Amino acid sequence: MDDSPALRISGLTRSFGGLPALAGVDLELRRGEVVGLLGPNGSGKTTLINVISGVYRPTAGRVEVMGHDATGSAPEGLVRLGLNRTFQTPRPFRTLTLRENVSVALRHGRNPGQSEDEILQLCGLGGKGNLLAESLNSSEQKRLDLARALATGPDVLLVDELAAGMRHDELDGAAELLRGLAAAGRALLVVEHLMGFVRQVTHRVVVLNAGAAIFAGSLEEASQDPRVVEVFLGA
Amino acid sequence: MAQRPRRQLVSDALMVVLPPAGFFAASFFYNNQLLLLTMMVYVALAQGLNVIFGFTGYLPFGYVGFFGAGAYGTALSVHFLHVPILVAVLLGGVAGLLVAALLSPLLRLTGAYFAIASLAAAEALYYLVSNPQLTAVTNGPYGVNLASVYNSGAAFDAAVILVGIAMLCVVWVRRSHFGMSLRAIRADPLSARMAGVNVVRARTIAWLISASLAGLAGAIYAWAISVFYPEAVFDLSISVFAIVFALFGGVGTVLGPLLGAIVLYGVYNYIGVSQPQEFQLIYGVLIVLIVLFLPNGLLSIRLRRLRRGR
Amino acid sequence: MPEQMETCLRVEGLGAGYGSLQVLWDFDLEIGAQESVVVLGPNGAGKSTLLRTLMGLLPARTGSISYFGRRIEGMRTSQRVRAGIAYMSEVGIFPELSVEENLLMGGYSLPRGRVRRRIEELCELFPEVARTRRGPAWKLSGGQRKMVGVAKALVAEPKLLVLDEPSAGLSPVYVNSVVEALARTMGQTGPALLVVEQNMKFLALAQRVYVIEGGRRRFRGTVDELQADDSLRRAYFGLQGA
Amino acid sequence: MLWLFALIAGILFGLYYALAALGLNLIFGVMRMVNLAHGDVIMLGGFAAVLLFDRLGINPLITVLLVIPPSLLVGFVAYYLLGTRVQRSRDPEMMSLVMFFGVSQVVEALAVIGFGNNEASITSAVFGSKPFSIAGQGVPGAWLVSAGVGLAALILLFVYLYHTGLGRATRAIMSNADEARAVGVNPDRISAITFGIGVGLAAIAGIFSLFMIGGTTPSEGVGLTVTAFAVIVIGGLGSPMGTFLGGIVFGLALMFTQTYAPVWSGFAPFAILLVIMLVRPTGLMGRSVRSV
Repeated sequence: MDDSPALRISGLTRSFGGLPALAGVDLELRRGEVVGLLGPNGSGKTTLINVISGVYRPTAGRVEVMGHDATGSAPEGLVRLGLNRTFQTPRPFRTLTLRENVSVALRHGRNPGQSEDEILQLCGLGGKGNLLAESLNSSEQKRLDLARALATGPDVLLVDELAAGMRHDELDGAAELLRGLAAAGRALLVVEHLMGFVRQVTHRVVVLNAGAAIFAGSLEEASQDPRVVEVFLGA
Repeated sequence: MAQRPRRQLVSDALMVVLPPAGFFAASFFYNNQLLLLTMMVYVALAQGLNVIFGFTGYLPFGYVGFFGAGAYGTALSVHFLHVPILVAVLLGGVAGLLVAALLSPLLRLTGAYFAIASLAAAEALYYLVSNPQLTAVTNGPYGVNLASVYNSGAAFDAAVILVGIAMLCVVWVRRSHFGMSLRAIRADPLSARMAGVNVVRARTIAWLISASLAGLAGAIYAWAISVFYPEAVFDLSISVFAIVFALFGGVGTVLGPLLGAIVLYGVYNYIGVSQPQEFQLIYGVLIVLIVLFLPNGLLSIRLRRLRRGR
Repeated sequence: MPEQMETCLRVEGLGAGYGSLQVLWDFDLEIGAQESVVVLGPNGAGKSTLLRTLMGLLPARTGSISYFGRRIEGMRTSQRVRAGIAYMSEVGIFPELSVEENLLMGGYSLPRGRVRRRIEELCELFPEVARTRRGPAWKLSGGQRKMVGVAKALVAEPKLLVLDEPSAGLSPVYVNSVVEALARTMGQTGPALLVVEQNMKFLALAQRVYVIEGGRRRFRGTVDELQADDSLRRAYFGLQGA
Repeated sequence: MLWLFALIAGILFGLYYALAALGLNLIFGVMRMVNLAHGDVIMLGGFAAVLLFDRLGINPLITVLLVIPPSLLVGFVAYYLLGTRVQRSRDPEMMSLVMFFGVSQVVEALAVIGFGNNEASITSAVFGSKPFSIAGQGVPGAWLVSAGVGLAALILLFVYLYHTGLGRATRAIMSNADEARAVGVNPDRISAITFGIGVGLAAIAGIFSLFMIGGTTPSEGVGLTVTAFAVIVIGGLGSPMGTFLGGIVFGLALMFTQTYAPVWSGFAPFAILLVIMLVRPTGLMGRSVRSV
């Protein structure tokens, strides 16, 4: 297996009406690695995920997925290259059953060699395949988002706040799930506000502020870094 | 588990076969063949509208444009290509398909924009066809005469087959993975893209199927009545009927538009409304009432009761 | 809440959500007249939903809301505003209107003359707002938007001021100035204050703190009690003590 | 000098078309509903003017004032009876579209039953039979009056929206309906008033459709709705002042077609709408409408 990064972004910039939401972000993700993406509200975390996953076109910069240039690709093109994401506010197909939700992705993505029910089981939704997605609570809907993403067989997975809104007793299971996905050879970029969860899941973190990466390194170092502390605590 | 798909298959087959068989049988008991034929044409139109509106949420007010294109496609094929009438009817379907392909950029629009743009397209097509400068081609505002190929019995049989085709299309869309993708797109287009679905392609396919059905319906209708003016086959009320029938029965279902067309068109003829404006008034009121009180159509009443019963 | 203080707002068993999605569960909350309360919680915890339900922008599915002893959960939003509750959403302003018009809209439920007087007072209190007063609101920077948003909410002379994440999208410098401006406004005679936030700086304003998690209340107490709760600190408060 | 005439006529017609589209755009801006019965209200306005003129000899300019109170009433009733209900449905935009399509059918049918299928009109001599001269081009007085009323309506609407409390609240709702509710605006009240104004503007436009389009028939509603929609799409949906620009562009395009290729003048409005939608669906001043 080659050692090139699963995801490499360089100089990624995106402006909305002249205002930069992302200003030249660089980031590398390797297989088997979980990187936490931190930053205060409005720092550009979700925008970054939207640009990487093709929802927005970058104003400048480059995105490479598994060694292929994917800059400006449409979402479905990125899915074929092996990238997928979940949404901060979950977006399942509400009028479809859980099994159908996963089935659509299985048919159109890169087949991961698992069945609908196996993927649902993996995401903690086993036995619910015949329910309509709109009947799920928000934490289940987030896991369904994840299940749909996994059904396309991604090598790179962008997870936007899986734990937010989850009950305390669900967090350990979610953390274990994400670590397992990485251990199976995927590269994960995880946006999260719950620090305990970040500590449990990630190998290292990147901190965004005002659209720029101001720190990259371990979570321990981050908590000592004056710029990071300033951003989070204003101390 | 193995039993269910087979039962499903049988019921699907029945839904494709029974409606045309019913119409065919009805022709032996009921002597107003033109009424039955028109009803079948509306079944096809309502189901065609169902394919695009019921499964993608795109509502084409100008759906009649494909109907008119089918009628004129057939007429032009007869007059200029001198092909056999059945080929001409098929070419009418192709005409609907081609117009839809030409208009497929409209699918980039959403909601009201799409609905009204499609209406404008149908009107533009009408003014194009009826333009006196094109008299040499379309005979302009003076209409079309297909008396040379008139054959009411054969046209009736063609309409029976058309109903079967329309039912087949909807059953297929409802059951297939393609249909599942369409429902997924409707639920959330961005998520569908994230599931790897080519949203533009899927919508375009539904659009083309829908337009081809309308084109065939227009072709067979033109064949059956044989003499018509452009106003008759580009009449906006044809769109209105298709929309009302589909909505009344319930869009996104297999049987709803079929029932809607049979019930409403049947009741209309039974009551014997003689003035078109009374017809228009009743259907207008019906649209308002459906939107206000029965937004998911007639079939939803049954579904609601089932759900409550469980 | 201190015993002798009059109760401004009492929320009991509040539940709310969108469609089939329940976001807020069985939430209790109490604010005394002139008390300042901060509700902390991460993204998606239900903070905005709580405020939208308080304002009547979203119907309460369960529970009750009492405002100075009066049940208000069935009232229209406009009635709640007239009763003296002012709200700043995360957006906070009308971008298409001028700053002046934004302030006028803030006093929509008040008589005309009083609004004019009130706007002059607030412009003295918020020099930032006075400077941008004549311009269109969409031209404002993030920090200026929040200032205008707060001033707009204050025009109505509220008895309860409700703010939805005033720090959202702001750089730390601006967060400080918003906190300072709020501290200046509140003082002794100011309204009761309810802020939902994930930024710890707003604790400086708080007499009491609630923590919301997964749509449910996880903690209530004073700032000191909160700081003493190690697990909460580790879970929520940035990278502190990582 | 054909082009000069087309230019002058285009601007005059442009002002008229702006008037014809203004109400549709206002209603859309506030309620996000497309009133597909808009063209039918225009048609009714035309019939009102004809009836009042024929039976009572009332000058169409007086009719402008007379149609306002019933229009406001109709708008109120329509909004509270129909609008509020669809706005609370699952898919308000689509549902309102379908519903007002039904309303349009009802109005058209009632008009046929009430007025018959014949064209009704008023002689344009009511505004003077001698053409006025503008830059050496003879222009019927009725055109000038129509354009003048259109301009006056635009100015009055501008004053209302930018210099009155109600207008400010209306713009606040256009900007962000939830935010407006949160400062105490009752959106239903503003929406009902707006609906009334929108209907009134359409009815006034109807009076002058007699002179600009040349008579009115019950079936012209749909075409007028599409025309009005074309005008607001050119100017930008939800931007009342963009309608002014849209009207002028549309009027000029129409007049130049009529001058140089009259056979295509039925085709032109629809073709213009299609081209604009495909090339620049946001209009000249509007917001994005394309799907993902």
